[in-house]
Amino acid sequence: MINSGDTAWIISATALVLLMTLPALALFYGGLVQAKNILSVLVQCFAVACVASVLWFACGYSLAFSGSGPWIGDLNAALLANVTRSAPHPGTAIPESVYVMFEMAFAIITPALIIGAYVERIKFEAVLLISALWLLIVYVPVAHWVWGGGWLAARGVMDFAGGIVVHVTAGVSALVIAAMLGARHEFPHGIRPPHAPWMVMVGASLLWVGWFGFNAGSALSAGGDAGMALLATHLAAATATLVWMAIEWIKFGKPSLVGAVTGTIAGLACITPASGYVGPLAAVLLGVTASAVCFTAVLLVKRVVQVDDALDVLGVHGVGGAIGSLLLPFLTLLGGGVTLARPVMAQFAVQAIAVMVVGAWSAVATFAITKLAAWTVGLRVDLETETQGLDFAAHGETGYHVNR
Amino acid sequence: MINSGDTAWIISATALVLLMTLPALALFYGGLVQAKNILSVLVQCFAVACVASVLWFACGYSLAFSGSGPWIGDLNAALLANVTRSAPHPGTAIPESVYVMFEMAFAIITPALIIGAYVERIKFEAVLLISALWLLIVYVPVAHWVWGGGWLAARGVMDFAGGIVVHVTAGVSALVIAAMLGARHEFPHGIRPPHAPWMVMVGASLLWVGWFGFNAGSALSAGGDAGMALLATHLAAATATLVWMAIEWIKFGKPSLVGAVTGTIAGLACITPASGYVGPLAAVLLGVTASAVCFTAVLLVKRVVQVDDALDVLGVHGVGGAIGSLLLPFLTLLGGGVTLARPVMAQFAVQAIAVMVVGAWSAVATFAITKLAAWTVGLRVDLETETQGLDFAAHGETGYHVNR
Amino acid sequence: MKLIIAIIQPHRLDAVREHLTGIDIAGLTVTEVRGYGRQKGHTEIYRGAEYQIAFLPKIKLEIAVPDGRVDDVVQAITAGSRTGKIGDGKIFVLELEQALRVRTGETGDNAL
Amino acid sequence: MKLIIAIIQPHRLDAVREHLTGIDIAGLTVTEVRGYGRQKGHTEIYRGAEYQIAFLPKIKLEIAVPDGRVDDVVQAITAGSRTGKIGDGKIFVLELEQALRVRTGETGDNAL
Repeated sequence: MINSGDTAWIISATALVLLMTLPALALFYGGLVQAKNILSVLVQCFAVACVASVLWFACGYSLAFSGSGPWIGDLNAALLANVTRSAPHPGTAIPESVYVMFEMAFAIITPALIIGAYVERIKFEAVLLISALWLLIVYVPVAHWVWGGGWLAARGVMDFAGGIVVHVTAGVSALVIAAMLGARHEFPHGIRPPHAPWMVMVGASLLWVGWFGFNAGSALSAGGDAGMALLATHLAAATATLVWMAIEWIKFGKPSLVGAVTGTIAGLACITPASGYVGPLAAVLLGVTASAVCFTAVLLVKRVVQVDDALDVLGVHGVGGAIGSLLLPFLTLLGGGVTLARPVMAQFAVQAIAVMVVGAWSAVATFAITKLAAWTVGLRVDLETETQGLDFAAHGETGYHVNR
Repeated sequence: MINSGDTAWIISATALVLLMTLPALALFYGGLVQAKNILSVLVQCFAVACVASVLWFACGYSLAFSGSGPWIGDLNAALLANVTRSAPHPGTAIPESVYVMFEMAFAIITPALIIGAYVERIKFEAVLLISALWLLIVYVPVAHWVWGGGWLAARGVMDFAGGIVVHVTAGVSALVIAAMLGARHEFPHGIRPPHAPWMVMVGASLLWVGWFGFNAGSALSAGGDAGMALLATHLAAATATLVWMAIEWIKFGKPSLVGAVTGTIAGLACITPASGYVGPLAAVLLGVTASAVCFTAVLLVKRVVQVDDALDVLGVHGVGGAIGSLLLPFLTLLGGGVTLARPVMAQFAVQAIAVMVVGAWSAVATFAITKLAAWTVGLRVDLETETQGLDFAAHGETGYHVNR
Repeated sequence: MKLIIAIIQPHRLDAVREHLTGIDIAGLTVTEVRGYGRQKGHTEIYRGAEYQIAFLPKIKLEIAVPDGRVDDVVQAITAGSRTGKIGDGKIFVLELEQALRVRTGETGDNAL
Repeated sequence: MKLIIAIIQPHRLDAVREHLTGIDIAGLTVTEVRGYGRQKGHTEIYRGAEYQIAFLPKIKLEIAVPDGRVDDVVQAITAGSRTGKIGDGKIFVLELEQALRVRTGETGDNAL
């Protein structure tokens, strides 16, 4: 039976999740790069979104959510051939078509998150090839393991909206690609500052709003679970923003806008796996943890690991998603949380296995995909193109024609 | 009983109301200031939103909406401890968690509206302190009086979506803070024009869209009340826009973009208290009134009162909200309106008392809060910081690195 | 050699360039500047408040030429930029001591 | 005639213009430039990474004046732009050979 209220909310949530990539993430990333590369980031977001959509139609959805093998689904829903007008998605009261689209919006944003690692120096051919292969080889299997009835679902892993499926996969893969691609030629000391912090803030704001669809939509219904996910999501974001701001104020003497909104995204990534499972107090605590840990992680990647993960995909998204996934069993014990199906340490063990295995698979598979791209289309633009900026060199356009 | 359709709409409406602050209001205000202060406005909007959220979680929601004393609520819902997953909010069919979040989005935008009064010269410490105290001392009690079962609710005041609770409180308080802070040093003749009118328009557009959530969401259900509120909201905005444009065309010879969208916001503020109670014709009449009165009010504040309420918070929001609240009893008599519980003049008397008492309380309490801020953290940056712009001085950032 | 600096209306730039290429002047530099002269700026009104925009957008041209071409170039710029209205701009001529083409190292008139 | 070029702090532009109009200098050209001098730029921190901003925003003024007015103008610019801190700027004076008003064709001091 289709429920019109549930359906109304999940269609709306789907719109909010697409908004997260187009234009929210694009603006968030686009403002952080140099003016000469702004358009390349926007076109990468657009292209990745479209490649992921077509692959999702072709076989991605089917391999993730059709069939119940432990490792991968089947091809019964390839080309979405069996999606009828009226049948509800099993276990929900929304049409299968709406479920396909809602999940498609997740399949869009996850490879798009990785863009932050390789901006300002990658070949556009490599973006297309890596994103396509990555969706099929990393995202689709992991979505099946966790959400599609695969081996991690069988073990009872909890990942409400994608701390593991979205943020751990994207964060780990981002670091691998950034390391294999090499740093931008000015890294670390000659890098130019974000060309438009105001644009970063607009992107972060729309991500925040869109995240309501991402997390509260993951309830797949319009009721108490969605409501609590909504509340937890918002409180984690607000808290993490204030904490990141406080850390910067203490450490650097000034609270910055870019720092504040980075805290927002860290908080949102961190609450994602836990959002439908925990209550308000847990969300606030997770917000504090998110900024404290992710702030440190960002500095570590830049200064110690010295990989040019340009826009901090691992430090913000990967680490945020991982700590949320690991802490959630404990946080359900606070008010407003769900009742765990097993002892808290047993659940923690499942979460830890999931984070580690998914992280490892993301790293290994991304390594192979990136190697393949390097052998075929090549990874990097030449130094002159990089210096002149990708906008004109790769796309024939100029970001700003402000003075006539 | 939770109704999934009502819940679906109020979750969606919550996302729309958050969008009104982040990024809509931020862009609306950010485009109106000088380029050297754009980031400070954005970071103020972000920080106020987060401070209000955490305080709402801590005790704000509880003091406004838990308990039924005439003046203030109780602390039974502090830390949102009693918010369960499944219980509906009394008198509605939406989960308590969704009601908490919807109201939180209102608690976010109201102190954020005040930012328009003090931009380009205030200390960031003062923004945080004043906003926090203001939320608890002005917004929370007034929300309780009008919406939480307090003394004005008992007298039957009508304020569908916050003409009194949101716009009168913010508008009056804005004027008080602006007067105590003092004018920008170039005021009135050396002030620079809005640095990005296009950004003002984007902000106003998103405010308009978000206001559908604000007003139609205030029905707390998805039905006829929400639908009529939606229709009235839109018609008032459209009419007010055309009227403001016409006034400028006649008076200054040219209809400006900034003027047009200022009319939009005046119309939206004006219809807010009446939106769920009146019909389409009333909305159009209110739109005409909004621009005629607010246009005059803006000029009066600048030229006669000579207070540097920089972005016209009193003239547009405060006056708009007040006239909508005062006229609504008469406008219900036109087609499509609700039936009043008492004679129209008796209702008008209640409305007038509410506007005056809330205005007076806002002024007195804001005066005390601002004095306290002046004694503790201080209100104003020094002249050199003001001249150089707050972006780098207070936040260490530069808004535009386009040519580098 | 001389350095000719001209301040013109932005919308006359294309016409000036056509006149200059018509007399085989192939090198010039353009800068977006703001000017303040007898043309006194304008007023913009936002929400009833008047803002004085003292400086108006102008284009600055810089052209280095051999001594013998100064008059031609000044005439060409004048022909391209004159509308007869206030704000048409000015042309200045300065002595230019040396010039060098970076790629080849040529100097003097050969570098122009 | 002389061409006076001054590099000043952006936020001193209005003060300098007021001083110049106070001594009846009515024409000047303003360019947004970036400068690097004893004032060594500043550092901006984004997500813990320090960015050296070597060049800071400056305003370049260009004013053509008759020989007899050079001292006045230099004094007016100085009065309007001096704050006493590093970065206040510099003033340069160049020989100006010829000047022409496009609209009228006037030349020399009459064109200034």
